[in-house]
Amino acid sequence: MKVEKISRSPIAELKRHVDVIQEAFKQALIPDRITIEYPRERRKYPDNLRGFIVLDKSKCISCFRCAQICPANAIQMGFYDNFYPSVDYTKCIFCHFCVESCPTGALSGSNLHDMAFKSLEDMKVKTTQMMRLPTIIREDKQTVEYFVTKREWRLVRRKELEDLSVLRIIPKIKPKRAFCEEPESCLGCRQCMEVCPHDAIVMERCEVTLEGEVVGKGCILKVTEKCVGCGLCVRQCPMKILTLKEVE
Amino acid sequence: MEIKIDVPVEPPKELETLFLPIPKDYVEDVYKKDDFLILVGPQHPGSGHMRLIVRVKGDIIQEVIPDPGYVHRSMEKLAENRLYIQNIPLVERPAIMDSANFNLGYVRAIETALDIEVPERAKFIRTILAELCRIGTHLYDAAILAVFLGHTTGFMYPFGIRELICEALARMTGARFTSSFIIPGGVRRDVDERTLRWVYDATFAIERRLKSFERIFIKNPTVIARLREVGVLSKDEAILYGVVGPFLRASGVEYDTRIVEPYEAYEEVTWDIVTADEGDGYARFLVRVNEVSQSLGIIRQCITSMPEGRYVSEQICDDVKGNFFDAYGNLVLPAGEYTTLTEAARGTLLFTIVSDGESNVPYRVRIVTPGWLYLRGFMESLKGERLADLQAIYGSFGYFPPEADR
Amino acid sequence: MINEIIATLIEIFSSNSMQIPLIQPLVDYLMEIPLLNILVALILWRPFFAVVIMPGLIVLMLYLLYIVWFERKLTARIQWRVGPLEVARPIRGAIQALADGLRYFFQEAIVHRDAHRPYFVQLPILAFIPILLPIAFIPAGNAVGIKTPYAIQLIVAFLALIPITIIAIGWASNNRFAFVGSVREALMYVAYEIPFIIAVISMIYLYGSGDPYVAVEKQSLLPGAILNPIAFLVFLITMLMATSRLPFEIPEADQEIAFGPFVEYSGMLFGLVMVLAYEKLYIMALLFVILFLGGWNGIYCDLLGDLNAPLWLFIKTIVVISILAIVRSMYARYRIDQTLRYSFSWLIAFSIVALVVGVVAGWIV
Amino acid sequence: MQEWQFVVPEKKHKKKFFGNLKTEVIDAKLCCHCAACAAICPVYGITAGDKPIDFPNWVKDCVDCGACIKVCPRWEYKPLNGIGNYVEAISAKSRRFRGQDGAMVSEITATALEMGLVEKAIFVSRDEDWRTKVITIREPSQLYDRKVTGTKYCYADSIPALKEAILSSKAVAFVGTPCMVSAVRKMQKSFKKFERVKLVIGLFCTENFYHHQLSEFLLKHKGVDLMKATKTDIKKGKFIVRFIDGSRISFPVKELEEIIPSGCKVCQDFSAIESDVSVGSVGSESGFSTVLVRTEIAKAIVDKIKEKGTAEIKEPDLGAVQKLCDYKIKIHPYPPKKKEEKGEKG
Repeated sequence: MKVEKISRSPIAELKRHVDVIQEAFKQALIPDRITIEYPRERRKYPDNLRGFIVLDKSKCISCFRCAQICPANAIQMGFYDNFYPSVDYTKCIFCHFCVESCPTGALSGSNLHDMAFKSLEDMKVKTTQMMRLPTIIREDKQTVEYFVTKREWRLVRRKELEDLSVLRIIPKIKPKRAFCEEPESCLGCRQCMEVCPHDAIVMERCEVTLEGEVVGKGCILKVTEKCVGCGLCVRQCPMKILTLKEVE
Repeated sequence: MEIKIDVPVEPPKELETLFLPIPKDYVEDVYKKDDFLILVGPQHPGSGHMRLIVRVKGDIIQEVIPDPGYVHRSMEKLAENRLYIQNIPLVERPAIMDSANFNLGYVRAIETALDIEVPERAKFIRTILAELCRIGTHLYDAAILAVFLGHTTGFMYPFGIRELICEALARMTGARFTSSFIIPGGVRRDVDERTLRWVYDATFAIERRLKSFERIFIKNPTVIARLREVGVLSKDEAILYGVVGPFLRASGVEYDTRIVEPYEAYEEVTWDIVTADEGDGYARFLVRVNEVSQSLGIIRQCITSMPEGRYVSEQICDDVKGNFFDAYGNLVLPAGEYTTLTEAARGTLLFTIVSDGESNVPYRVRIVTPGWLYLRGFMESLKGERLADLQAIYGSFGYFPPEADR
Repeated sequence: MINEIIATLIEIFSSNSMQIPLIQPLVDYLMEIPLLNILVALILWRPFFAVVIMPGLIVLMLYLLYIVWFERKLTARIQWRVGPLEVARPIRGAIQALADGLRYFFQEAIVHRDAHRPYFVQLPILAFIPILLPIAFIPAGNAVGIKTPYAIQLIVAFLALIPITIIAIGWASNNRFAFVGSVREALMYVAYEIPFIIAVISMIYLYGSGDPYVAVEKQSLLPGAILNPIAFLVFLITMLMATSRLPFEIPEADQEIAFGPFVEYSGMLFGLVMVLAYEKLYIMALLFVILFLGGWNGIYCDLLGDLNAPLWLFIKTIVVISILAIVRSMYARYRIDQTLRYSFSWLIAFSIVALVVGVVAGWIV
Repeated sequence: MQEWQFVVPEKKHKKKFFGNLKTEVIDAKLCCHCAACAAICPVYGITAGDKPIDFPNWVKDCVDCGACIKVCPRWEYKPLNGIGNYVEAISAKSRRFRGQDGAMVSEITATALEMGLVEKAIFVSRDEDWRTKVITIREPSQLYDRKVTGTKYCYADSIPALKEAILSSKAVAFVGTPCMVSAVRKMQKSFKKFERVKLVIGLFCTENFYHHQLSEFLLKHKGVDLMKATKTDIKKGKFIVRFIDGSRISFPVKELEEIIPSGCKVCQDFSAIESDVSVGSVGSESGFSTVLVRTEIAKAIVDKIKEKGTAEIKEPDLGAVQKLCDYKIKIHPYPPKKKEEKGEKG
């Protein structure tokens, strides 16, 4: 398909001039204005908008997946009673890979897209601050939405305020459990035991002194019921003999 | 006629301190020949983040030497230190508005490596995203062209229309742009029927708004006067200098990667290549304007003939939500070299991933962006034009330094 | 002794003072107060009133505040935007220009190393002289600074001085873009000045005199725009070119040569050079109204008395300028060579036709 | 609820296990620098390379798992000697590859790769300065590189690379000196995963050197710059270096006495007794190399080579091999003689 030729005749030239002037005056009289006066009126965004990340501490199994997938290296795992993520919003690019990676739905995105911080330090959001939406000062008196039909595109302003919701989706995932597929080649290094955030892997029949020396011989490593299947031991094991297995 | 000045003209000192990519004797030669060196950019209202060293005789441009790399971010090196999945947000960054096409090219390279079969529905969604980003980029370039010509209204209208594109992307993917939505094996989330209806209506709304944009800018006599017969690239020149994309089509070459090697749902939908014969600035502009309407058509067809089914391949996982890390966290490509060609908004985009088969980061990622490919043709087309045409041709090419510098 | 001088001054002033019935009681009351009465008398003294108040400096300042804001508002309206709003929101950001001026005032005015320092600083201020001088000659009814039968020629002559100062500014600020801009300004100068002067001459022929009073009095029946539409058109286009407004905003093409001659200016100096074009537009619009739109002719209101003429003149000027402001959001910028071609082919031809029409019409009238 | 068991070996001293290893092996000058401990260490604390085995501040970092002791070939060292039992002995010369002598190591590896017995093989390549660097061979074509083939008389960290290889693939071939071979055998005894090492090719070995010591010695005493060398060799008790320009320099190995690492001084295993197949130049005329086939898998490979005829076969002279084995026992007595110890002490 070729683009159509533009005629050079003075008549067409004049007609184009008339078109321009006509359009300009039309807009000057009845403008198709689409500007949103932001702080006073807030735009309605879909719920799946990728915004502020909210943590549900009770669900978090501290599997470090979010911290390891983060492309911008923005998530750090801080230790409280266990390891929980904390997002550094100086680095966060709102790709929400962490939210997608979270196996238990502890991390979930909200459609709060406009956050203001007082200082760079405040932008490193702590876990405690992540557990709920930050305090919001609403200047907006009304909500604006783009109303689009086949014929027109205009702004509709509604009086009620938009509620800044948190979109919580619990992924449908079968619970998993750490499992040793080749016990014969276990080094006995107890890395899995040390890395386990829930002390689910315990050692029996030989005790470790304060200096970390092992006394006794023939130890047994045990995966107890506490295991939540975070997979840290699987990633840690130097001989790669551990896997995650679905429990039925 | 040549006017000889007896007054000895010394090249000014600052030209030596500016680290120009040109030899010193070139500057002296310019000043001997009583030409004039004008440094446009990198911080100039009429240039992107790139310095153009313009050599003018009177008002006529003799030669233009580009100095790209001002916004070079060593994207290819950065990509070697990240997981394959972590590169997706990175490769989107060169061309912000065109993110979906860049994302698509990279992801398709990974898919060829792992030979994943992408489900049909995912293909259609990807096509919609790519075309939305194409429209957005064309509108963006049109806006830049308008402001380069001093037409502020022509600058504001496309940005206003682009707002609708961003809204559509936000509703579909959750981000206004750089939505890292396309992942190996499909897309991250299913798009429901309401959103698709909304996008379908939005295409018509965009068309209506484009009408008034056409009246006030595209068919504006001053714009036509500025762009017509300016920066002409003949068919042979365009092929010789390796111009790509709409700018190649504006010179009369019917080349489009979506036709030559169709990649997503481009075989299922009907559309035709837009070409022009003149190869001047106005033709380059009109080709992109017509491509916008073609893309709108493609989007409508995709939405009407959207098949049911999965949105991500079962080879990866049954549901991305929650399995993301397990599916992609330790992705290792088989050893080899995988190349994909994509038709980004500004032209052919090449992605090459070299994998050593062991590590979970790419051994080498090569990105050849369209901007870098047509920079030479851009420079050649400037010769012999007037100084005021520099910006007109710049806008007609829609050159985007971050994209070219990567 | 002093009292006698004051008495004589008041005598001189009030002998030739504006008669405004509306505020006459107030004036009478103020005249009783010593030392204040001389001030009132001075303000109401016709030459002073014309030059300083209306259509002189103060109104010029008000006009500047208005036009900068109005132009931005109108452009924004056409561009689906809102425009300046946050400064004094209740009046829709009307004092935006004032805020900008304040910012310019407190901004540092940098004079860079290679510039010719004295000229660089002086020229923006010098450029005001050819702007302010015509005001003394523009009459508004009885209010007139210097009454002369050659007022129109003098105004045109003074207007012709402004581009010279701009070219000098470009030279003084020793910069590549400023250099290119000054050359463009010079070319534009040649391009618009000839048709402009020919158009004015045609009107002078039509009215048979360069005296504004004669011109206005001759338009009591029909405005000059109808008597000589071609001159009207040529004058309009040359007005756009002279004040370097789009589509002829070529000397300070922002995107091409970054404000051309004014590229190096900042702070207060930039504020000065920025309003140059607007002031020039004001003067030319006054001349335009006098020549083509029947000057201060309008419905006479007894209450206002002598204030009628300046008011009508001012209103017509504002209307003309406000209508011209829309052009900025309609057109892109022409190229310098295209502009020269147009002006040297079409405009000059038109203006000569206008001259012929003017001669003929003048012979008939 | 799932549990599994691992054995914690006996401790000789009341220290962490690396402390035991240090006192028993490294400080006792028994360490043969096979880097098996460095490979197996779960915290990757043990460092090998071109210097004695060490674990910087092991007192703190060692997790005391005892893996290093399980794999160390010199822990409770019982020297092996003699030729060992073999099912077949040939002297062969590869037709495809050019190596030290017969390039039979390359031949056997290439055949194993072609037969699909192994997915990859751990080889030792070198840089210009004859520094060893470990590479992974995936297809036979990589073996045409002359840097890969040919003997290097310096330590290499093959076993760490071997561990990475077995974690990523199912069947691996390995080439190494006798001490490395016995280390691999010990690993296979302790850890099931190492049974993925299908083919172990042992090399005839008298002693091995630290690179820096060797190059320094050659530079100091012989004025030899290894940069220019194309081939190093030990033949008939002479150390021979060949150069690019064809010239060669040779001197008796005795002169290298001072830089022979202490670990080699107690090693009596010349012919890699525990390997699947041992290869070496001794016992064949020049250009040929002796191949001692010890296990079935190696036998299969050699038969394949024979049937394909990619190597010309001759009869080896095993007497020479036997002689060298006895010679090695003589020069490397275990436990070391008193006066040597004195000399070392003094």
